[in-house]
Amino acid sequence: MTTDTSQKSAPRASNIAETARRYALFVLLGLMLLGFWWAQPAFINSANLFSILQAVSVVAILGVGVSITMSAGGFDLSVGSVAASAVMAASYAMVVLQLDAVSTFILVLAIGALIGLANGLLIVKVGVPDLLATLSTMFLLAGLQLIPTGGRSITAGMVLPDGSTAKGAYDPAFLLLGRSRLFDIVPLPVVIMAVVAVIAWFLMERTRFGRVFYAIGGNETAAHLAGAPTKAYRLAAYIISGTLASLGGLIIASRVGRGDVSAGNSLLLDAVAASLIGFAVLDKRRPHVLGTVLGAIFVGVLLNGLTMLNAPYYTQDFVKGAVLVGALALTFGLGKRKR
Amino acid sequence: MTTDTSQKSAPRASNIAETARRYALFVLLGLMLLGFWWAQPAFINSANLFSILQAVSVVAILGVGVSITMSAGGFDLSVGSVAASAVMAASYAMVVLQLDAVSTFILVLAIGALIGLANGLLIVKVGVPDLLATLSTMFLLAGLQLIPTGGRSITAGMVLPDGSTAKGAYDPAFLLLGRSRLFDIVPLPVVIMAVVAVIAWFLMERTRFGRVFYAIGGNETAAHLAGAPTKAYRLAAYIISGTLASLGGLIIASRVGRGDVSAGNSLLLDAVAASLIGFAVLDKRRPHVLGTVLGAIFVGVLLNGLTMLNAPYYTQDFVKGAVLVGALALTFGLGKRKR
Amino acid sequence: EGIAGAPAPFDKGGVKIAVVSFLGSGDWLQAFEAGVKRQAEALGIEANISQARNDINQERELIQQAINLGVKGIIINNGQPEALKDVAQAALDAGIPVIAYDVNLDNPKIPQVEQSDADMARLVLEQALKDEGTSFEGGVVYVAGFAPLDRRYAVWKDIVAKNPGIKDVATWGVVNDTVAASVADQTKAVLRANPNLSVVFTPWDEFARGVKLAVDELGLGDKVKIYGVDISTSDIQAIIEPGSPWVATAATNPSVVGEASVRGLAQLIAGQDPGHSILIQPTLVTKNDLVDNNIKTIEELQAKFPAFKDSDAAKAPWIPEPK
Amino acid sequence: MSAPQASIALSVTGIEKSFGPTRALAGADLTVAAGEIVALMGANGAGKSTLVKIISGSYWPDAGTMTLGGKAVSFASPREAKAAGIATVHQATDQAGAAGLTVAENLTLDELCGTGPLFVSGRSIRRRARAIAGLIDLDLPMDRDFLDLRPAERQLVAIARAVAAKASVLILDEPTSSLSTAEAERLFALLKRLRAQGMAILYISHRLGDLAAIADRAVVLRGGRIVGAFPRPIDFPAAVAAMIGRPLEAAAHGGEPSTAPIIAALRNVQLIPGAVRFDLDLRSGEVVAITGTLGSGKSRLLRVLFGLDTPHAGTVTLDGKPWHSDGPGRSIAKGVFMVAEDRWQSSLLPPETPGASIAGTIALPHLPRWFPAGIIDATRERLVATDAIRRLGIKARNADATLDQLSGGNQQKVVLARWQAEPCRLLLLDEPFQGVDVGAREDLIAAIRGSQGGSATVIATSDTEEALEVADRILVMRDHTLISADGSEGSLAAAIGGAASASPRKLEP
Ligand SMILES: Nc1ncnc2c1ncn2[C@@H]1O[C@H](COP(=O)(O)OP(=O)(O)OP(=O)(O)O)[C@@H](O)[C@H]1O
Ligand SMILES: Nc1ncnc2c1ncn2[C@@H]1O[C@H](COP(=O)(O)OP(=O)(O)OP(=O)(O)O)[C@@H](O)[C@H]1O
Ligand SMILES: [Mg+2]
Ligand SMILES: [Mg+2]
Repeated sequence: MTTDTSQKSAPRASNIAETARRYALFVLLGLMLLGFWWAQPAFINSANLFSILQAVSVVAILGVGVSITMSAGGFDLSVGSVAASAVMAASYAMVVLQLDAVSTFILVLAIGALIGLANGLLIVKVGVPDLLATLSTMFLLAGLQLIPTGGRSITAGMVLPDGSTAKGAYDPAFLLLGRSRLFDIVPLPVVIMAVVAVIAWFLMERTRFGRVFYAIGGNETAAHLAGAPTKAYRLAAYIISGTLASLGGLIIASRVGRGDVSAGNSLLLDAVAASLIGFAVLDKRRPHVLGTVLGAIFVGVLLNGLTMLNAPYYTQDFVKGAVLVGALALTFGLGKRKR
Repeated sequence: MTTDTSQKSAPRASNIAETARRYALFVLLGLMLLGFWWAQPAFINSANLFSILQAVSVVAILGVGVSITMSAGGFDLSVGSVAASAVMAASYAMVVLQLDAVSTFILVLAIGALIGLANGLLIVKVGVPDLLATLSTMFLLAGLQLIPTGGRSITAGMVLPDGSTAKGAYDPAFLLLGRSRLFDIVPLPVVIMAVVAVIAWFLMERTRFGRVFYAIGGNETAAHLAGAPTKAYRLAAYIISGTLASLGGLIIASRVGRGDVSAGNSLLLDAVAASLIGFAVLDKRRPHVLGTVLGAIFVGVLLNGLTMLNAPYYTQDFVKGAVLVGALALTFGLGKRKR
Repeated sequence: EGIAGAPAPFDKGGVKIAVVSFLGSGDWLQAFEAGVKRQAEALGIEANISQARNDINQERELIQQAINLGVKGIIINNGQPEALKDVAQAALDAGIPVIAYDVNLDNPKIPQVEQSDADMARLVLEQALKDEGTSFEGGVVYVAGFAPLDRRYAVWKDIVAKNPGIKDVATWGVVNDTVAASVADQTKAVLRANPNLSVVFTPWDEFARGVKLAVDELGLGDKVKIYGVDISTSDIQAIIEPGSPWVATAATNPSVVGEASVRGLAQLIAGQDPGHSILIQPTLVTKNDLVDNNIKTIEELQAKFPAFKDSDAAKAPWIPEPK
Repeated sequence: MSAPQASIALSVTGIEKSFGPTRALAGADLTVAAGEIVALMGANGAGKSTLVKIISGSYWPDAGTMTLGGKAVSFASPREAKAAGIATVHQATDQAGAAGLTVAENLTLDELCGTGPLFVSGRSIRRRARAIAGLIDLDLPMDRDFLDLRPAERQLVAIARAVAAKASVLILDEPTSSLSTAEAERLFALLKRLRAQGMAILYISHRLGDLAAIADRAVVLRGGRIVGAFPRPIDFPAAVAAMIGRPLEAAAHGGEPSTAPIIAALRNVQLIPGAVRFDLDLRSGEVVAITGTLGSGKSRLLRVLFGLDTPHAGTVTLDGKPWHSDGPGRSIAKGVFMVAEDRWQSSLLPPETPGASIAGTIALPHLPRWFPAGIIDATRERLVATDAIRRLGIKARNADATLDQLSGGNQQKVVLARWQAEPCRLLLLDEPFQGVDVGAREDLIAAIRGSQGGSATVIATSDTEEALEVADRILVMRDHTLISADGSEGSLAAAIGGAASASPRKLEP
């Protein structure tokens, strides 16, 4: 059945525009690196570059989770508060329950997975819309995480609500997670981020599971009719997202070394921003892992460079927004697709 | 060709479930009111009830804007920062530019509309996805609003970045907006909220314009082919949302009496929450104005009651989340539509 | 359950007050509220405690709500005068006495409890001048818009202006959900850009923790010194860590602030005058103090530094000591 | 029922299914033997698609049993049905594939969603997709987004997937609704080959010509029950009578070339670069059908007339004045209406949207005219819709029913009713009778002809049978140009005969 194949005579100009669109964010990133290097030579030394990666690692890991739920047509608003809860849970496990690093690690990941499961069940079984379900979870966790300690942050020697003193402390082995370096140069969180990114990228781009996630996001009924157990996949997306968020929380906990009280809202926004910026990377116009990680790095470079140049904190937000708008206008504005 | 009219034997049980679903949130609200009244008689006095309405007025107004963009298939993440910017702009106009109440009011609304227009153009003309465009605007404004004052809050007699002292002050007439009461009993912000809600409800539910907004959200191509100027409508949705957000900001400014850097932090999430809860009201499963306002009131009653009962702040978040989950499970879980 | 010999209404008990805080969370608030509860219990007061979570508009609503609830008195903890003056006046008009901590409501009827941010900042910065001399490269972690931080930052500016030898090379800071980690990331960038930076003033302990994290990660513990404000158990542990760059901090005891506020309000309710200004003196705590006295927790600090444990502010013979 | 000589592959008995108060199936029985093609006939809303969805595991029946190859089965999901060897092409082309995925990925969707190889790459998927496409000689750009495909191409992708599944039972629910004769015939050849290999095929179509070409046996569904079975040679008039409850009158139109005033005229129009230029006059009161193979440019011509696309060259006039529109809104205001080819994408709203009801769907384009003040009067909408329901025999509970509750053919009727709700100058219908049963088609044609006051109607259809039935004049389009576009040229039969490479099928009585 003949259907005229794509016009072969695609004009050269549109090809250039397309290439520009594909790599716009890479080029911008390159320019930023050069610009900051020129303005502040210390910017480009490898230790600083690894600092940047370390700074963005948590956001990138959360962002990967968000982008996986997004690719399956959902949206996880609870990642920020799952990460915050994970910080509290890890601290509670060690300081109050006196668990060791490994048990804490496993316990917290399990909690993250469980929260993801709860999100997923609410969405898939009860039929609550994604945004609504994860928003509820977000509020629920923001409160729940503080109940065991009565709103106090968790540190060694803290006084518990019942008046006794906590006997445990952070396991030094646990602190390695956030503070040690591979080969004395690559911070462990960066390694974890890289591993997560590679596995997630492989899952989403190189296995059929990934295609099914995207198919569900594109047209759930079609995927269901084609034989995909769509509910199981959507459940899985939220479990992955919850687990990754708790992994992010573990990294924060091990860096900070205490159970800090916070709702994790800014983590949520940064993670969502990273995965949304990812849309523009390679001109995919859809959530994807590589884009998310690049989006996080993009913002991280910007903030690090501006800090080095001693820009006041509010100009950082402004520049972040302005660069975003610019990058987006570039990607989406350049010869956009015709309907 | 026979048109078989509905067989009358619709099972009664499913009707009850449907009614329960429709009014679940109303019933829950009623129960909450009764419960708090019982636990704390002061809860139900009219001054307190108006306090609740006043407390939720800004969130409800912003939520209405969000729900209008949502009904047109978009999403405005920038409402919180538009409101915050409006607070700063209003203060700047009066304290630094020495404008009077009326000019300030008009100026700030115009700024809000302009930001909405910018959002809309970015989305409609440049083709940036809604979430992405409004997220950028959000970051942009978060920084931009602080630049004129170098990150300081705006108060009468403040020292400007150039070293001079601001000569203006808040116009007392402006403060009436947030602080006066109609008939000495209904706070003006509540009146404004009611007016906004009624107009928006009428627009969205009773006019053809509302129909078109929803049609665009449901299927933009279909709306376009049916003759709707979809781009103009989407633009309008963002302009409305921006204007309402700046109206919310004006109310905050007149209540707070200064340009505060931290004003409006949680507004975005609360407004989104209100409009999402609205989905469940009357079992509409879509954004709608009445639901949004009720969603805001619902959360307001909950928080006010819990505060009166002296619940610690973290249990408030927890209860908010738990009640949400419960209400949603009730609405969506009760005899959901069959495959 | 009243207190024998106390003035009305405390002789009968059952007095209800409201405590409205601007802050939303954190160790300082926890300790403050613990102090409030302790003193309130001793007085037979039922305290309704609420937080505005950094939302000034919300603080107004909460005060309004306290009026609706018909409490006998209100403690306003932090906030901004422009937003609160008229509601505070509304409370007074309703016959409810008000006492304010760390926010100047500019009303002769409203006593002010103050910990003097300026004094705290000055105490610790003078220690810095003592340790480091009057010429060094310094930096400050600061985010505008938080009243106490603004006041502490003003002292830094003042000291820099008065000491031409001090070079104020960088200002940074961020307030988000992971303050310590984010400030650490920023600090690393700053320290790389300014290798000679030797003094960092951190007007909030959360900032100090972030800077410490960065200094530790870069291994600059012997070059960079942190002068901070505020103290808590986890702060003490951060300070006494071997090689910790955090060498001094100035603080008042938040529990004491809470206790004094309740005492002041109780006097107002009883019709007595606690005085317009109730001052809580800050204490300077250095690393050496802590290490030499083997202090590891706030409780031990209170035991060894009586000035930190208690304040005579707003005391009256009929008011029982908190337990 | 004719006893099939081969073994029975699929058999269902006593299937019942209700949607709330609507009883879609009331005890349906059906058997399909291996190596047999069974035509399932039935008016719109008879329950055909519902039966298909039950067999293929997407609906759970209220009652009834099913055997596959002699073994009792029941499927909780499409996945189970697929695993058991049932492949299905569903009627709704909006469920044929996933947007955001490429054509190649959609061709291999069943394998990706089922039990294909775990590790995939763009290359491996394309290779596999080419093999699947090859089964039906489908040539599509593999990297294009599925969203950008035209409905006919989507339908072909779905067919290719089902054929590739190597199932024992193949179910096709109106697979040719937007295909042209040539594509359809190639499909029939393939189905015959599969039949020879012993596959059991259940085929649903409203195109009697299709059924005549391939069916071994026809069963008629009515009111949720099988009301007739017709072995080969199939007596179609009787089957149609059983299906719609009355005999079908053969329609005949055409004849005298019209001399009525010209409403729209195309002069020297070149649709796309390189195409041959052509002229076209559309006169008041006439119905013109345009037919041609897939991708020949029919839709594009209609879009040009509607003002959605501009021609590469040439002029278009409407009522003597140059015609260009800045969007559908203006076109509609000028009295140029278009029913686009894909009803899902072009007309249907999700059920929770206000205005997704039959009344709202019909009213949407007419809102500015009906309610100039802006305030909606729901009774007026409902009145128009109720009238349409009665007139076109739309099977629905009432005017407030949402379109997702209607059968495919009834959805199409609502879409047509929308554009008949107001008088117009130029009515453009792109594949208007997709999935509409023969009886209803007759009613619709009568309605179109009846409302032919001062307007011209252009119908683009890939089905020549349909074209013959409805039009005064048939034009054939090939390579984006009109062949025999002269209106004055002899008889209709000659116009078709002299044109396309595909030979027209004869209208079965
Ligand atoms: N999801 C649903 N909700 C309510 N009613 C439905 C639903 N699906 C189908 N129906 C009703 O069931 C009946 C049978 O529909 P079905 O789609 O099976 O018809 P069909 O024979 O395929 O018709 P067509 O030829 O028009 O495709 C119709 O009256 C339809 O309105
Ligand atoms: N500017 C152009 N240059 C070359 N080819 C084009 C151009 N515009 C459209 N086409 C191609 O011409 C074909 C015309 O498609 P159209 O939808 O009009 O055909 P159709 O006859 O309606 O086909 P169908 O039967 O699939 O509905 C499409 O394959 C399209 O890709
Ligand atoms: Mg059907
Ligand atoms: Mg076509």
